Amino acid sequence: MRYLFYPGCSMQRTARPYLDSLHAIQETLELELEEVHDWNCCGATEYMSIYRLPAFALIGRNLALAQQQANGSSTVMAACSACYLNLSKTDHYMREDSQLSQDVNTALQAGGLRYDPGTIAVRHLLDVILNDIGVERIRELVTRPLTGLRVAAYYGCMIVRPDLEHRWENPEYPTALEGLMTALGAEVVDFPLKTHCCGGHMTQISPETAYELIRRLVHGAALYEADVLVTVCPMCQLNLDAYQVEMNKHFKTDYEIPILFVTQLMGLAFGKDPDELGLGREFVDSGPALAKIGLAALDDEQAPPSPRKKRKKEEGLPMPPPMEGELR
Amino acid sequence: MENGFEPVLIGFTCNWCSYRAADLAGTSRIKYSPNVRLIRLMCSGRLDPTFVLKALASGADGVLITGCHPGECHYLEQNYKALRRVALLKRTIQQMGIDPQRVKLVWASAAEGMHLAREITKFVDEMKALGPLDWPTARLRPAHRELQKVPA
Amino acid sequence: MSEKNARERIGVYVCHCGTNIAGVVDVKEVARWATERLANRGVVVARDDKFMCSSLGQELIESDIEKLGLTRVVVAACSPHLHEKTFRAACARAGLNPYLCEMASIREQVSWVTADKQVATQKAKAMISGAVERVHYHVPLEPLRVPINEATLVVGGGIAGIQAALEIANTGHPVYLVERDPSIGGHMAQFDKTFPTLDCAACILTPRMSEAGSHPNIHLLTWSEVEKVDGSVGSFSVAVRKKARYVNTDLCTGCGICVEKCPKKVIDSEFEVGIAYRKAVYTPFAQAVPRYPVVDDLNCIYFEKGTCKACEKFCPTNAIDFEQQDELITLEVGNIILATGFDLFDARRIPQYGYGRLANIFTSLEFERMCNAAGPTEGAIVLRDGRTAPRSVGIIHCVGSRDRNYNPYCSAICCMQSLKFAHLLHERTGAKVYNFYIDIRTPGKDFDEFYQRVLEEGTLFVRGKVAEVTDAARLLGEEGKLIIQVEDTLVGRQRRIPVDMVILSAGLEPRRDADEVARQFGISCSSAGWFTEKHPKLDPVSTMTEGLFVAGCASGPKDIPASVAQGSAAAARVISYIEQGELSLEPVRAFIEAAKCSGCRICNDLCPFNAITFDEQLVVSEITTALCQGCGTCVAACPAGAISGTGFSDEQVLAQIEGLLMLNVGDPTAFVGSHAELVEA
Amino acid sequence: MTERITIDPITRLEGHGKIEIFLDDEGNVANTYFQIPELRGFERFCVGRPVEEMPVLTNRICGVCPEAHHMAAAKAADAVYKVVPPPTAKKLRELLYSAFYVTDHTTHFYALSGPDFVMGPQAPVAERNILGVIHKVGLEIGGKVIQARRYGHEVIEIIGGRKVHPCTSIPGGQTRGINEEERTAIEKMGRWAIEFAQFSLQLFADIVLGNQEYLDLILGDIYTHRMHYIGTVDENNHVNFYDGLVSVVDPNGRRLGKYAPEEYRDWIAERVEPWTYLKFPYLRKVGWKGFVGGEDSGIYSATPLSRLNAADGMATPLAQEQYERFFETLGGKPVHQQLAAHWARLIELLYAAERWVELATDPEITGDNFRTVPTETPSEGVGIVEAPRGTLTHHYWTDPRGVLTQVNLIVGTTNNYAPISMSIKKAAENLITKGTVVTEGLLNMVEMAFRSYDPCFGCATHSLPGQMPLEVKITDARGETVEVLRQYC
Amino acid sequence: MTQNGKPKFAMYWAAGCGGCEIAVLNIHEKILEVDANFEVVFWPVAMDAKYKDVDAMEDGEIYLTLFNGGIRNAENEHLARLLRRKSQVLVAFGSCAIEGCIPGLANLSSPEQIFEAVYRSPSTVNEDGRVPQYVTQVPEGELHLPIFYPTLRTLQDVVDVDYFIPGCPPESHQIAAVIDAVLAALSGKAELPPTGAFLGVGDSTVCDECPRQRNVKHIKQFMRIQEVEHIDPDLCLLEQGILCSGPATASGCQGKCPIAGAPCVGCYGPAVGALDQGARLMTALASVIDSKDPTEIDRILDGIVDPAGSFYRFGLARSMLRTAWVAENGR
Repeated sequence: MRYLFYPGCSMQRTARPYLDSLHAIQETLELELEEVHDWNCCGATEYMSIYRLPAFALIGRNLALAQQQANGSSTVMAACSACYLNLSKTDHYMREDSQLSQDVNTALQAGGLRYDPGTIAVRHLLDVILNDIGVERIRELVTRPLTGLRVAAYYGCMIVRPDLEHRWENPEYPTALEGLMTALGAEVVDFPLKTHCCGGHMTQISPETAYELIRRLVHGAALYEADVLVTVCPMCQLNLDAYQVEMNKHFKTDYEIPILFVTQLMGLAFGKDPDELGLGREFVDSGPALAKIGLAALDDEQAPPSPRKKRKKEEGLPMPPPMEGELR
Repeated sequence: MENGFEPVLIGFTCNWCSYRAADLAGTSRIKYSPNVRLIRLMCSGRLDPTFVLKALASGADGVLITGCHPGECHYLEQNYKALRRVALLKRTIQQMGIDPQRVKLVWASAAEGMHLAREITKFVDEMKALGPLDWPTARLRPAHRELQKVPA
Repeated sequence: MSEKNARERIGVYVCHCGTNIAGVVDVKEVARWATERLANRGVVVARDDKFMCSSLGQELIESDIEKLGLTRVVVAACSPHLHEKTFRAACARAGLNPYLCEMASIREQVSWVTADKQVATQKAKAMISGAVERVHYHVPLEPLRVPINEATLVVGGGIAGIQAALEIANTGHPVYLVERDPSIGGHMAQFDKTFPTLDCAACILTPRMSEAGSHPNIHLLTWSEVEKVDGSVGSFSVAVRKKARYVNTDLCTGCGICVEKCPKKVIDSEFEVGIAYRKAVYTPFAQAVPRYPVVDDLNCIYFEKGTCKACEKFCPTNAIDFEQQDELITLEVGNIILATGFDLFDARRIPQYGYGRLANIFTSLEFERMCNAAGPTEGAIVLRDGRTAPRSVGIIHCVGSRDRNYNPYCSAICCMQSLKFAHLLHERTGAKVYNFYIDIRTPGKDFDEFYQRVLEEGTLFVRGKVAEVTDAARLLGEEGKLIIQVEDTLVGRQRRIPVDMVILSAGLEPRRDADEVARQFGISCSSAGWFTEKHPKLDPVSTMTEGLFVAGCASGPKDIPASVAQGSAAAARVISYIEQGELSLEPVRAFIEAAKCSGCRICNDLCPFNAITFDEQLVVSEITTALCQGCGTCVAACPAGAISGTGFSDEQVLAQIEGLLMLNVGDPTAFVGSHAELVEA
Repeated sequence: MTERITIDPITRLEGHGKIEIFLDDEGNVANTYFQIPELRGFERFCVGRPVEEMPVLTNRICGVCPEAHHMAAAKAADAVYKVVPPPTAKKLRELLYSAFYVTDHTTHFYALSGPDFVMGPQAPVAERNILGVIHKVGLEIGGKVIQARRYGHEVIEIIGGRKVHPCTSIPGGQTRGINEEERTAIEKMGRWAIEFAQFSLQLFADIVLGNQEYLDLILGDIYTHRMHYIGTVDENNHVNFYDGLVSVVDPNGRRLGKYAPEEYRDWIAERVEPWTYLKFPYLRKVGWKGFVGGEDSGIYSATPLSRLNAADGMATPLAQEQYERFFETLGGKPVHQQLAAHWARLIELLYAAERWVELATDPEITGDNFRTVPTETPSEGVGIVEAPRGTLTHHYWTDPRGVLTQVNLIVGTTNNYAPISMSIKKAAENLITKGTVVTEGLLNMVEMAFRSYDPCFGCATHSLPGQMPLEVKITDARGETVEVLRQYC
Repeated sequence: MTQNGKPKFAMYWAAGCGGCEIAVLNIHEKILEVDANFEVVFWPVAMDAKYKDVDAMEDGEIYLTLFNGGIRNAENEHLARLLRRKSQVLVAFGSCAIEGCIPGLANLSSPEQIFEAVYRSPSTVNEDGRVPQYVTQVPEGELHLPIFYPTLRTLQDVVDVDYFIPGCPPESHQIAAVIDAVLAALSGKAELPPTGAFLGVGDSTVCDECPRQRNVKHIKQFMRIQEVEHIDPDLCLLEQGILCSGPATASGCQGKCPIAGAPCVGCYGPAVGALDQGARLMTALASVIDSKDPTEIDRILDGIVDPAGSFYRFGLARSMLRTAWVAENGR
């Protein structure tokens, strides 16, 4: 499968492991990624709320470049949720608002570019993995099942909201990433905060607010005894990982939840070498968790029971069974 | 569009939905283009492409086919047959030099008098824009002139 | 031009309808035109009259038929849906076959919808011309008469079905009542109290159940399902599978020892909706009718491992019979009533509400069972742990209803049910109760009074759609609770309300297999999946298929009184058919000319009413006239032109086309021409 | 002239072929024009059709040789899909085709040209027809003739599905094979056909070769034209009807080369004249020099005679004997006496019959692998077979769905249009001198002239072999009509 | 063979392929019967005829004329009118005369387009873009060609026709049967069928004679015959996704093509009484397409790459639309 690829700034720097691990598994997934030439910043989360038109123009340029470059593939894939949201928002709003589309294109003209809204389909890496490659295929590719690894599947807020192109079955409470994780052999823990905000740029503006938001998530993961929290967004990873220590200081807590990228876990499951996947570069050490798979790989039985199993007591009223086809 | 051209259109209606929609349009005194002359069928599933061809061949400039909304067919699912027949018919007549726009399928429930009236007027306007369906088609005219030399 | 022309003697009658038509259409001119221009098309007389539908108008037609020997009649007036019957009757009175009459709807389709008088007049002419050409090809028809078998099949043993069965049985006609569960009673049997009167469901239902069970005219077929439906109104033949009970009902006394002795305990996901256990051999509930138990062969140790048979050993009457097989029986009935009821919306489909993940979230039905004195907790309202009583409870309305992600419709009963829950909670636990609602809908008798009462009891109402129910505590006092995140639209702010227990007022949905059943019986479902009635207002218990009726929730959410009413209504319709003894049907039907049929089998699967069958010996297709509904789809589909349809034959339609286009008067653009001038002018 | 223009177009058009003879001031022939007034336009209306329909559609170009078009179309379609039919399919097609040749050559010899010899060129036209032949040589032979045609058509129906307009050839092979029982029947009929062919050659020897008058006629100058010849040959340069390369020889018998189907445009070009609907093919390499023969004129013929001239021999023993005898008798290759085509035709008849039996006894013929499913994307392809009346070429272009975007056809008889015109001119010159017109016999001679080509304008138009309806108009230098002669069917 | 007192017989072809004549020859010995019972005054394929005599004949002097081929040019029309005048019974013989047959497909193109395709073909050397002219000046004088009509019309578009014998060509056994019927009528043993009747044709469609196994039909995709991996020799071709005209084509041919594994191409025309073969085929196929989803329906219909050509392969010139078209245009 061929896609135009928009990496975005963070993947070049802070989220390097994301990029590396993506490249590492790319072949296995038969993903052909053609980088959008001369792409520029998507404006991240703030810009949009500061000055609308330049923000759209900024992103519009990327779409215009993609349109120019689109040979065969007219899909642009972004791995960063912020980039994804900005790109799809821009395309969507330009489609809806002809005035905006006109203004953006006037701006683009300066660079001899133009973008016709709707020509480029913007999709997120996770969407591609789930819908184009498919969980079934992934299951076949697994060579080192993550048996026993307890994963909290975290989507973040930007990938599912607003779900402009209806790419998610249930934007309120998605369950697809869980499915993917189960396919990798991992054990998915219940994580009701899966689409709650990670704090985003609040870490810069109002750290306290950010800390609270981070705490909630890390606490939630800890509550359900997750070994790692898996994410699909550089921003989330950065906040939850890099600021976890700060947060602990702030609340005098001692949470230690490693935050990994979905591509890293996939890489592990596909038997890739941890270094190749950029593992070990995270602030909160994922060593213990990884060690756990090492062990578990030897003996599957070792997997500890899930809290749900624990909660379920023989006396009292039985719980309803999971829905057919529900992965858990 | 030709000046003052008024197309003649034949419309096929389903006895249970669109014909009643026409009744409703009447009782609610909704004015719409008079160019369409309706024929009542029991169901859009009764629509034989022959009828459409006959109408076009007999001087109609366009044919409107109306039936119950998908899933609401009075006879369960016969309107899907109409849907498929019209789809195939349009492809065929296009090859035969007739603009497929001249055959139009519209869903209208018994409650949609206004909708039907609007669709009829819309269709009439489309046909006005398209101009009369005059045989022979223009592309054959030059040769046609040659014929004058031949005494019948 | 079709050469069948002047052989007929046609009378054309143009109605003024007061000024309704005459106000716009120049009816005199139309009549004159018809006499003149259509004379060579067989028109011998064309008249106009103030009100053709009046007795005077009708007499005019009748006398013309007699005096002028008309063989065909065309009435240009209102829509045939209004007065076709009237004018057919007039023709019949004058000795002309009623089906030789055709109407042109120059009121609904001309005078009322056209502003320009001249255009209107021209269009009227065109339509009459069409009708005249068409009427040539009308043929005398006789309505079809079918005898009605007095036996009736009622499918579904819920309250609606029971009601219908009793009504019919009481008039002395036999009824087969088929129920797929081991006992009749349906959902109502699971309920505790019924709103708004709060009388106990069991108390009012069980007498009806036993009455039905013991009624001499009611043949009860529980633990049975309909397999196949053949035939048509008056003479359906229905194949019913009696599933093996592994209990010989002739010997069983219903003493219940087998249940007692059975070592296998399984979750009762049927009657107790999963919050209690039952044995592998069981009667669904104490007051079950019939009282015979059923061996659940999926869970029975004997069927799993081949040993045990404890029940057999202990049964005093040797009624247990492991050799029992399913039994197929065929019922011959004249009418069928479908009262197949509803399924509860599966709350797990809204994961953010946490049902199935979080222990103390219950569905309405689970709560009904919990409240029920005969239920798993003997009526004690407790948390999932089976002990702790909740101190605060949230009741969420419209779960899966009025929500475009799930079901757009209102489930009708949830508001009142939720209010009932609030009341019961208040009464029995004194817990703090929140109701989360979109709108409160209490349109029934004494409904709103009940609402007021619940308000006064101090139940708290939060207007807003709940976003999520989570156990992820954030604020003080949230630990270990269920937090309901909701936007309070009255206050206009987000709220997090921690509670011990959440009750989801799940909506009503069509039965999982409603589509199949519909196909099996040859009726249709609405887009939501409910059986569609013939007319939502004027014929709510009939379907498009003659002799097939619906009652209760099968055709949409209803409360108990409505379901009961429909049961009676359907019964009334059936009884009237039975009393008539025979039924006459519109003779609009399709026929296959065997000689022309090539047996290509194109048509075989086109009929949703299964009227078309294939004769393997003669290699031709055949149509069962009584089943045919006259839609004409097969007529239009037959590649050999072997199928013809009465009332709407090819000849009729093709002739009408020519007529409408004025080919008969050699002027295809008759009305357009003048209109064009008009435009230029 | 004015008088000419006012001639009512309808009455002027009675008859199908039309010959205009113009005289010069001395009253000698200035020029002749042979016009074909028919056109149907297959090249146009086949565009847009799915390529697999061509074998069925192009059948309808000519009901006399639909099998030829069926084969050419099927082969072109194979080429379009770049698919090679399995041996069984190829053999089935050739078997059908051989049987067809027997039928067709029989029809022509007995029903059409035969009468000229059996009844004599001078016999009254009323008797110069197959029934006349039957009356003369006896019902027994008539029975044989009918038998031969029936057998041929039976084989065609067994393999091709129908007697006329077969339907079983599709891209990649055949829709069905034959079973042992059918094979036996086919073989039996084939053996009979061989005997019949030999008998026919004997008949020809007795009646024609044994008759000096006829020999002179054949060897006479009127029917002699030096021109190029083409015909399909197998890898041994033996005559083959179904498959191979097209061999081109010049008037001296020198082989200019052999071309494969896809190369046909390097060799063959067509010329348009405004006064006829039919085009004039000629050898592109040699060029168009007008209606003249010889080394420097691109005009060629494609008849049984041409095929024998263009080949080095026949692929079957009995036919080979006859082949040798043929050239011995007529003084070596190439033979330019066009009437000899009748003899050549009978030699082909024998070859066809022998091939028929060869194939019918081939173990692969009853194989059940008679179809290769195409895998390539269809694009372009050429198919060539030898129709009895000349090399038949179908050339298709399709879109990736295999729907035709362009079609080019060079049909059998068309190849011989120019030679026929020449023969007509020559006949005219021989018969008209100093304004004296030998009206009697003119038609007949002309007719015999081009009957030797067995022209089937059914392919280009719709008239049947040898039954070319004629109108000959002779106009003098002043434009006055001197004479109008008509030969109607 | 000109004994007097015998009814006169003629056969003529216009714009056709000659296959009809071959089909008649294929009645083999029966031909002698014709010869014995009729005075054959005009039958190109079997004998030389004296057309001048036909010209000179009284109107209606010929008893029976079999006319095959369509009306493509002025001359065809002239002969049609002439033979109509001279004949008591005029029979439209074969698909061309009745419905235009394959050449009728030309009615989808204009003469200009046809000329372009033929006289500008890739193998044609024609720099100056010559096309045939109705009138040409040559050094010696002027040459004429008949006018090529803009459309191909059928016999009944030009003259009244008494009987129709369909097929491309009519199957010989049917021809033989018709001849017997006519002979019977002549000898007073039987009545002639009512005028306008179709002769030598069954009253159902090809499926009636097709031995293939047929089931309830659900078409999920249309296949091109060459694409089908394995063609089941006993199962209905349509059910294998192969477009087959059998269901909508008059029987009488004994289902030869489907028996031979090839789909029916529809040469016998619509079932007797059916108005428009293409419409019948369209409606039948569309009815059994197994989908309710417009996009999927479109996908399935894409499998029919040439609807008009497939549904009106033989009947285009007589199709309902084209009839109107010819009426406007052909005369």
